[in-house]
Amino acid sequence: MLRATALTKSFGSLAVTAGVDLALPAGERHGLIGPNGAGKTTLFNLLSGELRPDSGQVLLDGVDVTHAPSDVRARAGLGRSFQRNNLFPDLTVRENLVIGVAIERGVTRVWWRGLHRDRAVVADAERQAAALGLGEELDTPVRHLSYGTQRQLEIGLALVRRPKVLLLDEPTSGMSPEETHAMLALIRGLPSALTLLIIEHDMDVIFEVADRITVLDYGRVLLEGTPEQVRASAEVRDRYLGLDEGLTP
Amino acid sequence: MKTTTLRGLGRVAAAGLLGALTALPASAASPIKVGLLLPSSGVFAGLGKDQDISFQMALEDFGDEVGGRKIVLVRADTESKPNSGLAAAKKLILRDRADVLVGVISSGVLGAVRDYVDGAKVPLIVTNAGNDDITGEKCSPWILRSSFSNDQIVREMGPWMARAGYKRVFLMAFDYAGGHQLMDSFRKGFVAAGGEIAGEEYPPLGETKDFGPYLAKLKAAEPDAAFVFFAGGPAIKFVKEYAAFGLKDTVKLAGPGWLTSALYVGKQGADAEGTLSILNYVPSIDSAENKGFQERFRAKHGRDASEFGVAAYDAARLVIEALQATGGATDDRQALVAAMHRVQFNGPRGPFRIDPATNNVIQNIYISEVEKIGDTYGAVVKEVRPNVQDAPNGCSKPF
Amino acid sequence: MRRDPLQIPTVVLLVLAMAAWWHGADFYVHEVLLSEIALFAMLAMSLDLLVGYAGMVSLGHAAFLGIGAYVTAGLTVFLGWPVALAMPASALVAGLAALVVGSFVVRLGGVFFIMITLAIGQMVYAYFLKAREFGADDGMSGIPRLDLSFLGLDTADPAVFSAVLLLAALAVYLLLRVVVRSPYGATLVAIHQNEGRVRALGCPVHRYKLGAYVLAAAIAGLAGSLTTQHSSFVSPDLAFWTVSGEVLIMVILGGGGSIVGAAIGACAFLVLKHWLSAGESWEALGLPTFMADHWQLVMGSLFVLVVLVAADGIYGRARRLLRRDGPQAG
Amino acid sequence: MLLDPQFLVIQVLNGLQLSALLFLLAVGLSVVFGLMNFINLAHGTLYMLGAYFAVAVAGAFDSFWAALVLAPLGVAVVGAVAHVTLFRRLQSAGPMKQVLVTFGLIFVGFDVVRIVWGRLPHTVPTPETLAGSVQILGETYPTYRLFIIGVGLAVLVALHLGLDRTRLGAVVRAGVDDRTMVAALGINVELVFFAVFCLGCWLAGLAGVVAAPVFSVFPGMDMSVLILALIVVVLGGPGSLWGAALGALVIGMADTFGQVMFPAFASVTIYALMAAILLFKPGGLVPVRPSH
Repeated sequence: MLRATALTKSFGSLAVTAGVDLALPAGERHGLIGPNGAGKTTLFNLLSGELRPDSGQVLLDGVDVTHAPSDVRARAGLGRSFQRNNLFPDLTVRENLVIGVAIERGVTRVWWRGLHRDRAVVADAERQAAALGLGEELDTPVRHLSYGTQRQLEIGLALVRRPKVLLLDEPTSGMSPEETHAMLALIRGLPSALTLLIIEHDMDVIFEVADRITVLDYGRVLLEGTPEQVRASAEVRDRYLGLDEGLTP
Repeated sequence: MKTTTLRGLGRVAAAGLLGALTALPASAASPIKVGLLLPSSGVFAGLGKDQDISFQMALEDFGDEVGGRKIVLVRADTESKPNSGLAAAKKLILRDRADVLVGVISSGVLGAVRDYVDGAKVPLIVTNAGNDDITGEKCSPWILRSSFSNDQIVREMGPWMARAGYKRVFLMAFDYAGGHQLMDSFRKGFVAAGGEIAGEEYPPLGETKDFGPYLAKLKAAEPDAAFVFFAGGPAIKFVKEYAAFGLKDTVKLAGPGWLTSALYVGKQGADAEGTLSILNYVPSIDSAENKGFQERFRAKHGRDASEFGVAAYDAARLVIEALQATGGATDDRQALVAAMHRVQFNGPRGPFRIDPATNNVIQNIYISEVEKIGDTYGAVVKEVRPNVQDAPNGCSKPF
Repeated sequence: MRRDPLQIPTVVLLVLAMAAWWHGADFYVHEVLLSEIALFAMLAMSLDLLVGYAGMVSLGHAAFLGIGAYVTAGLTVFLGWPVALAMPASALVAGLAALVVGSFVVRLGGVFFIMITLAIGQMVYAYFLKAREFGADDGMSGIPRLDLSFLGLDTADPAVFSAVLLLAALAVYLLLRVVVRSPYGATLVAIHQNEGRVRALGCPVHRYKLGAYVLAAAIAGLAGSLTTQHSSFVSPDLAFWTVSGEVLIMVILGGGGSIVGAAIGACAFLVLKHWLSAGESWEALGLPTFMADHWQLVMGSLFVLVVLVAADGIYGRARRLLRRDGPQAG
Repeated sequence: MLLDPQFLVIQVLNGLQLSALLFLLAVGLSVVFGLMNFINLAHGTLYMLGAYFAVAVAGAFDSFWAALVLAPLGVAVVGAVAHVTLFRRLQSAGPMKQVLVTFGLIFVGFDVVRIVWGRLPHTVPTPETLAGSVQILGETYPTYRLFIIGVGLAVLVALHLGLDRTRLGAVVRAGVDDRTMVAALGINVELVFFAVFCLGCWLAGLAGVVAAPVFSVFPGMDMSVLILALIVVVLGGPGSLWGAALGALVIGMADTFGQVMFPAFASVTIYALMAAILLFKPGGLVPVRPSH
């Protein structure tokens, strides 16, 4: 469903992504881990189109999207959330979701009548807010929401398009245990046909969610395998897991 | 037929009587409003100021009261911008109800106000802007000019330089209508008299940072002389750079006299020495009228009066003398303009009168050279062309 | 998208105030003040679509004013087109010019956008300054006004033409309100807040920004056409950067992101300018009258002050005061 | 004529002279932009102030050299005051507000200059020692213009050494690369920004003084150079010393040769160049940060 071959991206002389290969069959839950600065978010940006690779190829559902900007990839079925909350801070929860729904339904090209006339869009947005557990917060400007709630909306916005492939960048970072729990439930509840690539520092979450895991280090793939294989790898243990307190469950 | 004429006559008489009754006390008391349409901000603000003070001096010299009515000035800032100039003219006419307008420095503003003034039928005496067409193709019975037309200034210079032995001349002026008009006028006379144009350059108006590149090109063309038109800040800069590039002694510099205007020839100093100029006025004109005028001006403002000041000074005198002829009446504006056509006097620049055929001034044109005068520099007259008058140039007289 | 309870009362009040002023005004106010207010309000409102909604701070908006003005001047004077046809042509050409220019400038964000629009505005100005076919720096005159004689109206009458201009401004307001309240307008606001996210949601943001840029330019082109009819004259100065700057000041002064704020800003700016540039006003304040030539100093300082302490402008401030007192405190 | 070596030499010198001035103007603008992401649209006003201060100082002391020392300092003080009272307040509000404030200051500066120095153009006499001309390939060339080129080169070298060899320079380089990093180093970022801003103002003032004897001094001289300086910044790549130098060279030469050889396109070429750079190489010719 999502395939990257020999992706390379350098900033100046620093190769942040160096020949990364990745192949996600449809419906796979795939984890992406690695130490800070391993190039995980850069890889996400290459996959979602925020960045263009220096070389290599990105295929989405068999279509070459290497040179397509992020909006084209989004319309082709790729959704993503961001590491840092990336919302419309001055708009309310409803408005955030309405924008997402309106773009998804293609009504944003309508300039000749009020947005409020598109009741279906608003209703859909409200329904999605309820599904995210944000039904109470519809009229709250996003910047007034708690961090965890914003995080939920962040994922919710990525889901508005019902993407075929979803990239989640540290969905639980900065969350309280309860919020993490809720987030985990949300991720588990995603449709099984959805292909998921998730960056996470919380190993509990990764091992719980992922079918397969890719370990990234210095822009290279260190290892790719099942959670068990990754857990068993001495190299990964040395380089990364050993430093992480979340290693031993 | 007869009765209607009679009744008509009666009505006219009654209206006249009524008008006289109501107008008499009014005109005795109400001031005559002269609207000064000058820039007090923008690029030409300095020239606007110069004309303003000169106009005021004329009011002192020739009296600011005519037929029991005081002449008062109302002002509006043209900002030297066409659209602001038009708004300023509208303010003077609609709000201040000016009887006469005087002013307009920039040709752009003059073009902008032309149609409006013409339609409003308020006399305007132009004191600087030299667009040829305003007293040519686009002449208006309501627009008179006390300053000059571009062609009038330089027409004589081409033949004169050709005769003086300058066979190849390089032309330079800013790339705008006025610049091209002046260069074209010069070229016409110069080529007809057997001269050859060695090259020409038109730097963009308003954004030229440096004359260096153009001077290098001028130098490479190896002409006998350069005929250039610049004024104000760029003129100061040009003359200095011309000397610095070593051109002053090899290629004779010439141009309309604004190049070395009395306003700043002192600042150009020795670099301006030897510059040939042609203009309708230089402060060194040797006549009683001019000497008296300059003395009074110097006493008041501590410097020589410039050609800009003189144009406003003469415009004021024109207004005052025309008003004296009408006994201070301004209601019949056509009569007022007709009175202006009859005014003649000897002013600082020599004999002055308005040509009824074009509404442009008829005046002497002076060819002079910048020389050291005492411890400063100034233009010294070499030759006078008396009573230079424009051909109608497409102006068909409306009255 | 956002609720704005003050909008309708403000507009009603503004329309009534203008109507009353128009009714009681003399020739001068009709011909100069009210007409200028209407023309600049159109410009400011169209710029507000860019600045206040799409977040595109343009310092070259006057370029499209100039283009619109020259198109009308050229078509009517050289080709003898009726003004009624030249007006839409002006809007169209200005919009097309914006389409060409915009297809690359909308890619630039923030400060870069300011710089390139400033440069492009000056480029257009430089072109007209040199274009001898359009009279170069002297401009062109003799541009006719819209012929409304079939309605029994004489547009040469300042009262009639200023009314036409005011109604045109009202029409522009209504059009822009429809746009900003539409899904498209909401998307522009979202792009302003977070362009990257809107793109990640699948929206080709450049095309959306381009749409706003073209619409704003077309309105500016229309305003240009009306400006040149109003003065029967056109010159390169219309496209000069200071005009763009003044329009931007109007938007910020009145309060961006509401459309009506821009119109208020245009009124406030022009009334203040006329007042400040009259010697009598300074005399009345007991201050030296030479300051009348320096209204730009006062305007500039005022602008700096507004940006410093009241960035949401007159209308934004009023709206905030109302909200603080109202039930939606927060 | 174009192949005439004397003509070429003179034009190259003219181009270098304009480049030197543009460099002085643009480098401060560029580094401030690189560091603080804030474009000072009133930078041209500072240049104009430098020229007017030179008029005042040269008039008072009858010495160009006094003006060369004092006038840029005066401009730096003006910049410092503006920074403390206006720009610093707006730092948290983001670059857009800062840009708008500087825009308002253009209007203010324009009128202040008119009130203080009047409306007529002023001149600053060329210093005696540099007033003459020199012979280059048998052509007369004004010595003072060579001085301008020299000042530009000297400033370039001094800034290069300053950036390369001093602690402040290291911090500035790091700050242009990554703003957050400098803060993380525990350096007083505010102070660094302030110092760099004042230096930029000083350089703009210096450009004004140096330009004054060649160009007459008048209200409004700020805008034409501002646009050119902005183009240089964009062309060279914001934040880059050598970018500013290269950009100034390209624009200086393009302007000098373009105006004389292709007068019809001269003004448009430069804008088109800027547009092309922004479109295809948004980081400029010498990008300091990877383009995102």
